[in-house]
Amino acid sequence: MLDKDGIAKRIAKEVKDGYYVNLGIGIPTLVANYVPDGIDVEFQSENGVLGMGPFPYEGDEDADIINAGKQTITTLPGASFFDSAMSFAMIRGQHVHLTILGAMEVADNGDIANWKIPGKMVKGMGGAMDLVASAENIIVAMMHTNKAGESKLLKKCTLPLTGVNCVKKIVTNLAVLEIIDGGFRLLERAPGVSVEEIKQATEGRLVVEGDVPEMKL
Amino acid sequence: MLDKDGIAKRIAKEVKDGYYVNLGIGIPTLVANYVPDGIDVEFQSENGVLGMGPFPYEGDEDADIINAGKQTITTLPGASFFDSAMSFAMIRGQHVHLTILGAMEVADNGDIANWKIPGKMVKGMGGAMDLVASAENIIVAMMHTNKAGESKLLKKCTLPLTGVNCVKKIVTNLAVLEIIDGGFRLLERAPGVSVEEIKQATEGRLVVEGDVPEMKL
Amino acid sequence: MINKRVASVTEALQGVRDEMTFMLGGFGLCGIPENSIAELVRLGIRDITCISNNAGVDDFGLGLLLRKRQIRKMISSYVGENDEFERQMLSGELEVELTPQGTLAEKCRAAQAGIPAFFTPAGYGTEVAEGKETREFEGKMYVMEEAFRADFSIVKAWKGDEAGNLIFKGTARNFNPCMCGAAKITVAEVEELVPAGELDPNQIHIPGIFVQRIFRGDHYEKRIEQRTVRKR
Amino acid sequence: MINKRVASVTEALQGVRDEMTFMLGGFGLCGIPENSIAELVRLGIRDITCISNNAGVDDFGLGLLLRKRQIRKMISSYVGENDEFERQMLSGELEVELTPQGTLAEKCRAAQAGIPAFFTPAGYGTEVAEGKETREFEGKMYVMEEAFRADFSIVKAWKGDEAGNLIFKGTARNFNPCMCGAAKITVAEVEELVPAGELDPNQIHIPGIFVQRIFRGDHYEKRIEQRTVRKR
Repeated sequence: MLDKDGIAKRIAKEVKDGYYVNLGIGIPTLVANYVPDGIDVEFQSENGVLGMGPFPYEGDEDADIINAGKQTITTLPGASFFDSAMSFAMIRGQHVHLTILGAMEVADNGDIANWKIPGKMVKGMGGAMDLVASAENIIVAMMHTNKAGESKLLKKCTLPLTGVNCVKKIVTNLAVLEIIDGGFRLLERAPGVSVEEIKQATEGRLVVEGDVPEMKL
Repeated sequence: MLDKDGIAKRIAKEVKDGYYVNLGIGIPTLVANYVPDGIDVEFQSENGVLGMGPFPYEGDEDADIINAGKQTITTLPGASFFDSAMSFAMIRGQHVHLTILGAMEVADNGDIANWKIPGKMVKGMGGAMDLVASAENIIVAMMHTNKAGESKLLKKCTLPLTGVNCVKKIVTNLAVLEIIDGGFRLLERAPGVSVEEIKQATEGRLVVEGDVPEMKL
Repeated sequence: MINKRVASVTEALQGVRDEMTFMLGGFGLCGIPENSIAELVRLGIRDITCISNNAGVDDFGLGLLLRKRQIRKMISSYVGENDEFERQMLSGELEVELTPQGTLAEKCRAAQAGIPAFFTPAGYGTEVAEGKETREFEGKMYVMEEAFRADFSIVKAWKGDEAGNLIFKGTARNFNPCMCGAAKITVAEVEELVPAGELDPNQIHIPGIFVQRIFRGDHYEKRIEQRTVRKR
Repeated sequence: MINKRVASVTEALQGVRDEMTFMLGGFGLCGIPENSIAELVRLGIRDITCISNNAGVDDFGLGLLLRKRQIRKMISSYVGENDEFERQMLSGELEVELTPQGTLAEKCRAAQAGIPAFFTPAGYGTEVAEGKETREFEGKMYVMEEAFRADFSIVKAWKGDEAGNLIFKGTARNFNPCMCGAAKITVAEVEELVPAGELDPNQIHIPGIFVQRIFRGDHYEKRIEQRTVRKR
C-alpha cells in the first residue's frame, strides 16, 4: 500500500518530457518532488505563474509570490507571471498538457466530484472545473477509500460533479487505474496489494485483464 | 465654407477635458492639432497605443512606433503600448469616449458607410465597425458632397453599411449637424454658407429650427 | 495626460453605497486592496455584493467585511479558508454564488472588453451550468456565461503613475488586471505612485484608460497565508 | 525549462504544407515576421489561407506571397495598401474575407484561450453579420463570432528566451500576442534571443507555453509605410 508520497512518486512517472503540468493542492503538489532528472517540465499554478520552483529558503519568502495553495514559492529561470484571464487561457486553450488533482469521488465513466458536500462543506471549485473540462490528460491522486472505509471509485458520483467524462487515470494508495469505456481498468497494483483487495475497495465496475503487475517506483 | 483644417478645428471644440479619443485616418487625424490648451485628452490608436504625441523629429522615426494610419509617431508621458485584443477591449468596452472618423455616406437615422464600393473599391473596414458599434459618441468628419457634387447626407445609405444608428454628429465643410429622431438637425452653418445652400446639398431629411448660427472657430 | 490621482482612499471611494456590487482583486490574501477594504469597513456600507476569487480569512481581507456583516452576497470560486464565511453561508445569512475560477476571470475580462457573453467548457454537466444555455462546438459541449456588471472595481497594483497606468508584481497580479475597467468606476491602490512618464510604456500591464482613480496605499501588511520554506 | 529554440527559420517552419491556414502577426508592415514570410516564399507552398490584419504592400510583407500567387484566401480587416491584392480580389483570383479589426483580434484571442465563440457588437446590421447568429443583451444587439482555427501562427517579437517567452516593442506588438497559441503550432521569430532567466518574469508579454518554436531572425528590414516627421 502507498502513502501520499508513494502516490506522488508513481504519478511522477506519468509526467513526460516537454509537459506543462498543473498540480492541485495536496498530494498532487508532492509530485514536483519526484519528477526524474532529464525530464524537462514546467509547473503552472493557476493563480498566475509558470515555471514554479521549490519553496524559498527561510527568510526569502515573498508574500507576492505564491502558488494556488497560497504557499510561498520560488520561480526557475524561464518563469513568467500573468493575470488570471491569461492563466485560464492556458488551461482552457489546452496549452497545459496534464492536470493532476485530488477528488472525493470518481465514477467509472470518468466523472469527478471534489468541491462540495451539500449542507456540510462548501469550499468551492476554485480552478478545478476549468481544469477538468479542458485538460486532455487528467490524473486523479487520492486514497482509494474515504475515512469511513467506503470506496471513492464509484458507479456514479453521489456528490455534486466537478466535471463529466473527463478523468483519464487514477492513482490511489492501492492501484493505478485508467478509465476505459465502461469501467476502471486496473493497470497496476500497489506493492503488497492483491487484486482481490482492490476489488473489495472499488464500488464502480472494475475491469481486470490478465495478470496485473505490481507497480515499480 | 471650411477646408479640411477648418473641419478639424471645429471638431476639436467637441473634445472635452478627460476624453480618450480615437481619430480615424484623414481629416480626423488633423483634429489633434487643434485641441485647445487646458483640455487634457489622450489619443488612442487602435493598432495599440494610448497617449500618442506629434510626429517625430526627422531622424527620430522608429518603424516599431506607428499609428493606425501607418504613420511614424511619438508618445507623450503616460503613454502605453498594448496588443490588438486589449486595444479593442478599450473600444468595445466603451472606455474610449469619442470616435472621430470619415465617411462616404451618412443616413439621417445615423447609419454610416465608409468601407466598400461594390465592384470598385474594397479597402476593408479596419477598426471602423468596432468603433462605430461601440463608441457612445461618434462624430463624422467629411465633405458635404462627393466629387460628383452629390450629397453624402442621405435618406438611406446606398453603399454597404459600416454601422447602424450610430452617428451622433456630423461636421462637414458646410455645416454642423446632429442626428435626431428623424433627421439631420442643423446646428451651425460654416462661415459664409447659407441655410439654403446646406438644404441643397443635403439629400436626407434636414431639420432647421429657428435661426441657425454661423459656427465660431 | 489625463490625471487620475486622488489624495486618499476616502476620495478614491467617494460614491460607494449600500447594495452596490464590488469587484475586488486578489488571490487569497495576495494582491488584495488592503487600504480600500479597510475603508469599506470604516464606511460601514451594508448589503453589498462582492465579486472576488476568495473571501479572505477570518481576520483579514474580505473577512473583515464579513465579520461586520456588510456583505450580502459573495461571488467567488474558492472560500475554504474562512470559518466565519462558512458559518454565514451554511446558516443562510450570506448568499453565495460559486463560479469556476477561469469563468470568474473571463467574466471580468468580458466586462472590461465589452463582450456581453462567451462560451466556456468549465462546469458543463455540473450544477454550475444549471439554467444556462449550453451548446456544442466541434463536438465538445460548452456553457454560455455572461459578463459581470459591477459598480466599483477595486484593485491593487505594485506601481502606478498619475495617468492610471499600472504594473503588478509576481502573483499579486492575479485578478487585478482583469477587473480594471470591468465596473463603472475602477479604483487602483498602489504601493508606489510616480509621475507620468516614469514607467516604460512598453511594460505597462494595464493602461490608465481602464482606471478612474489611483492613490498610494498608506500601509501594506501583505499577510502570508501559508508560509512554506526550506532549510538553507 | 522546456527549450523551444530551433536553429533556423527552415527548422521553425518544418511541417508547413499547401492548403494550410496561417495566422501572421503585424499591423501594416509593423511587427511582421519578415524572416518567416521570406521562407514561405522560398518554400513555394500554395493555396494557403492567411489570417492577417493587412496584406502587406506590393513588394513587401504578405505582398511577396500574393505576387507569387501562393495565397488562395485572405482573412483581414484592411487591405488598402496593395494594388496587386486589389487586382486579384476584384478579378476573383483571390478569396477575401473581411472582418472587423477588433473581431479579428478577438477571434485569435478566443482560439488562444479556448473560447469557441463570443458576442461582439461590431458589424451588427452590416453584411459582416449576414448568416451569423445575433442576439440582444441589455438592449443592445450583438453578433456571435467563432474562434479561428489555424495550423500555424507565425509571430514576430522583439526579445525572446529559450523557454519561448516573448517581449514585444511599441506598436510592433499589435496582433502578435493574440496569435500566440491560437494555432496548432506557434512559431516566434525574435530580434534578440537570450538564455532562460535573462528576462524579468514580471515583464513577459507572452509566456513560452504559447510558443512551440523560437528562433532569431537573421535580418530585419523594418520598412516604414508612412514616414511622417516634423522639422526640428
